[in-house]
Amino acid sequence: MSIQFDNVSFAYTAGSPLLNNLAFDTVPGECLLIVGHNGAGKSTILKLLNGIMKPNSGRVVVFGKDTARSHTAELARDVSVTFQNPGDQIFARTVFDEARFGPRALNRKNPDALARAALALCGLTRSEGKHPYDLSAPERKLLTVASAVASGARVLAFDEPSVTLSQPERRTLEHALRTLRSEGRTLIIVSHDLGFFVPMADRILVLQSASPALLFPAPKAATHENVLRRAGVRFPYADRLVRIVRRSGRIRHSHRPPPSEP
Amino acid sequence: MADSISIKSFTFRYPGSHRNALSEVSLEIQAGSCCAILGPTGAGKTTLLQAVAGVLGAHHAQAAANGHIQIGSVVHSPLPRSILFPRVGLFLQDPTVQISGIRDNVEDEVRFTLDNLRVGDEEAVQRVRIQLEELGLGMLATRPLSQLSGGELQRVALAGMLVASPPVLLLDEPLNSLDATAQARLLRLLATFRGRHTVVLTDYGIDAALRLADRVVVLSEGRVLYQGAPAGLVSRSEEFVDLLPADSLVRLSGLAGDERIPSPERRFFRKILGAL
Amino acid sequence: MGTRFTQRIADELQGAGLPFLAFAVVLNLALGQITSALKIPFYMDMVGTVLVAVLCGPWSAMIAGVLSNILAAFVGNPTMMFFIPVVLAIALFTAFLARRGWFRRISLVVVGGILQGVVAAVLSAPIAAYLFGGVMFSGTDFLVLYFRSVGNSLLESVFFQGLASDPVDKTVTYVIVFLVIRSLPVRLVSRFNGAANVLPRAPSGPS
Amino acid sequence: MTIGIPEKLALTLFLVVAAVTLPWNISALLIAALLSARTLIPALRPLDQTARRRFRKIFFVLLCLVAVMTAVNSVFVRSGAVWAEIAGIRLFEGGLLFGLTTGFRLLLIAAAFLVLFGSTSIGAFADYLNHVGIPGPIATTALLSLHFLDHLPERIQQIFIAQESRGAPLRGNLVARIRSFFLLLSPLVLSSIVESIERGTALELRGFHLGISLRTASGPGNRHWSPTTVALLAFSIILVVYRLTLWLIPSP
Repeated sequence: MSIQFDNVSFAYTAGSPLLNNLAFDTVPGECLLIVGHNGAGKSTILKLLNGIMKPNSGRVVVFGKDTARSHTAELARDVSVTFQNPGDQIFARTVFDEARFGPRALNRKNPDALARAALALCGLTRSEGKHPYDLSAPERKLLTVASAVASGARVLAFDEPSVTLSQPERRTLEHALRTLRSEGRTLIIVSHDLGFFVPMADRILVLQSASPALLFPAPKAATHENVLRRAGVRFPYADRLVRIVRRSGRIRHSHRPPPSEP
Repeated sequence: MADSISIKSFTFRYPGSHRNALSEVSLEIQAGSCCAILGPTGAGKTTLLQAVAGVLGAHHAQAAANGHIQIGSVVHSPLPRSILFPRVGLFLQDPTVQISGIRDNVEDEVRFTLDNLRVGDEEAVQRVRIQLEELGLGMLATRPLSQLSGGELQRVALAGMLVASPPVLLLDEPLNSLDATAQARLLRLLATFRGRHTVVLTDYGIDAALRLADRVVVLSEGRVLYQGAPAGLVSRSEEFVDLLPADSLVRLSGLAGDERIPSPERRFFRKILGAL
Repeated sequence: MGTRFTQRIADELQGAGLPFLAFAVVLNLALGQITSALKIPFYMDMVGTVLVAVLCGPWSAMIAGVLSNILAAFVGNPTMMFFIPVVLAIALFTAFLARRGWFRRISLVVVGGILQGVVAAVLSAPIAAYLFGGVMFSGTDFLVLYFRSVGNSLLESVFFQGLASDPVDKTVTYVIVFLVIRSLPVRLVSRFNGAANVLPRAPSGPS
Repeated sequence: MTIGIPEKLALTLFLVVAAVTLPWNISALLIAALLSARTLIPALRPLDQTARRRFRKIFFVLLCLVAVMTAVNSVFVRSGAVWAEIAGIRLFEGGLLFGLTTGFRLLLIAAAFLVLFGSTSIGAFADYLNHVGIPGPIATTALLSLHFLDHLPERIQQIFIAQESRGAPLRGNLVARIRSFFLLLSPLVLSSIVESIERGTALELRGFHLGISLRTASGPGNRHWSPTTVALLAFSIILVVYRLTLWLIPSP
């Protein structure tokens, strides 16, 4: 298996544990969606993945390597973690140089080819020579996705990859992520965007502040709607309307008005 | 005291650009109503808001523009050449950028706007207190800004704009950086402005349009593709599937016409749609 | 005095605004934090001031420089405040060079940096000598002691030490500003009042 | 006798002038006096825990440096009689005196500013600058800078983590670290410049213009100074005149 969280506990301040004996592992080609309130530990899990944070107890194992005993730059060969703000990492003068940085830093064999393939996957081939800050904000976000893909890491973790993307870019991201999964890459996504990621994910990990984390198959998301709502995530409004109508459609006679807060 | 907005065949091109950011845009937004402008990146949503707010005219004096923009009774041809605050309040995407960075706590931050408008001490203190109460920030008045959550920061930034009681309030992608609960709270808050402010907001998605807006405008490549009630957006959603995350809308409109659902439910359903 | 001065600042900062000036001040103070985060033996406290001098103009650069030296006391380095005259000179000299296009090519930038280093050494020597006795608690203090031990006067020792370290420090600062400006998109640079100083004159497309 | 910002500024000026003009033993006395005043007079006490820690840290570091510097000077600067010889190294009086003079001068100046900035909040400073009529831009930029400064360490940390997660050799050898210096600086500069321009627009959108001062200053700024301020300023001027006459009229 690619990633293994083995009874991981973590707390920023002693006494208020963020993660409590969290245990799960991922299978190559799987897409895991992580949801939860801000501060429930979502981005902490990403930082535990590549050794930026070390667990207080338990182990995080990446392809057999214990993250507590390896350097982040070294773990980056296997797990690429991309954070929410493109401005944190974009430094190059052209889109191509930015995408090429990962494979070169990890001295992959053919960095330029990896970069070009990743840019093509993210629909940025046309903008190869442009300056990253001449792109639109959503295109810069896709550039960070392309940089992660180009790094060649087998596990790609993203923090809110669909935020600031409008529909054309969402289509590109969806296509890119599905292709990556078909190539056997493991995807770990932290996001509020249920509408976009539930159809794509295999499993959903719900982090809850009071009670232990919940892990269930994505197709069952509809039945866990109240758990998801408590975790501060909702399905798009139109989907909820559709579900209400379907439910009311089935109830022929007792014509109940929709719940106050659909 | 809210103002109507009337935009007539407005065209704008940024200096040095080879394409119109907005071409022949005509919109009528009633005073006190709420209008949602939807569309993909580059459709010209932000450009339109900045045109109405006067930022475009102030920052790009030599840009090519024609048509005209009317706010209330004042006609600007082709666009306002200076920032129209406090007649028009424009709220930028990132709430943390909206916070001035010059004041330490909540009430001073909101007071900053009134200081710029040279409002006297007593009146300013009073208006700030009322504005904080209205947005449920009363007890946070002396709280340092560094201790606020993202949602609270955005409400303080909103208070900083609303304290000048702008007849027109423009919000650029307000839902973008918020989680579901904060989005719901913001939309409920904006709904209370109906009649008092003319609210225009932009959105990549469709939730704001479905839940809040009286009118919806769909922009693509600087042109208006649709302008009308949200229900109309649902029925024509197939057209916009490439522009808006409207696939769930398509399922919704499919149900509206679905014969298999018995007529009372279908009537009930259209009522929901009508109430959007 | 206030309005004319403020108007000049407003003209220089047109298209950028005060927050950009504030960022330049912080850049002056921040580079110490970055170099210490990476444990690199450089201390560049003028990058922000030079950046403003090139992109905006001399007056706003002087504000950035003076404020950086004053705020340095807040982050614990009170001695910087006495070198404000040096900062003013550097802001003016850099703006002068920038207007003559010296920030277009790396070779001119290096020469400019060395010249600036000499100017800084000349101006800071009397301050360092009379106020601080040549002791600045930086790595170069031993140089002063060396020059003193071979018989030079205090002022001469401090000046020689300045000649040894300032040109290097200023050239590194100039080169960093050159690289930073080159890394900015043309669309962003063209907003600044001093864009003509760095953007190519002939409209032959991007440099 | 209230101690406000004008009094504290005058005190700082006086101490700095004294440090530059008076011999080291008087500077030492003034340092002791200042330290005791810092604990006795509430207006001079550090605002919060961080200010207190910063004062202690910086003052202690300076103290050690002065000691080291005095010792080194008395070895290298071979003027005046030898006052001691330890393990074959001769220590000269001239160098010792020079070391003590500059050392205590620096300590007094540093202590004066640390007490001033430790006991006064920036907001109070900006309001004072505003009331005295310093043009708006300087006071506003100062406040914005401190706002940026507060957020800076966190911002650099975010960039550091983001780049390291992409395999940047931030902990490699010196050459790798110098090369990756640009990996930290470039994102900081690029994103900060774009953000600062947006912030500029956001301020304009709330009616802020470069020309106006911050708060509606009540009148042209209260120019009257309390007796303490006047006294301190007078002493400073006397000291300067005293030092100049000594310097101009060389003693026999």
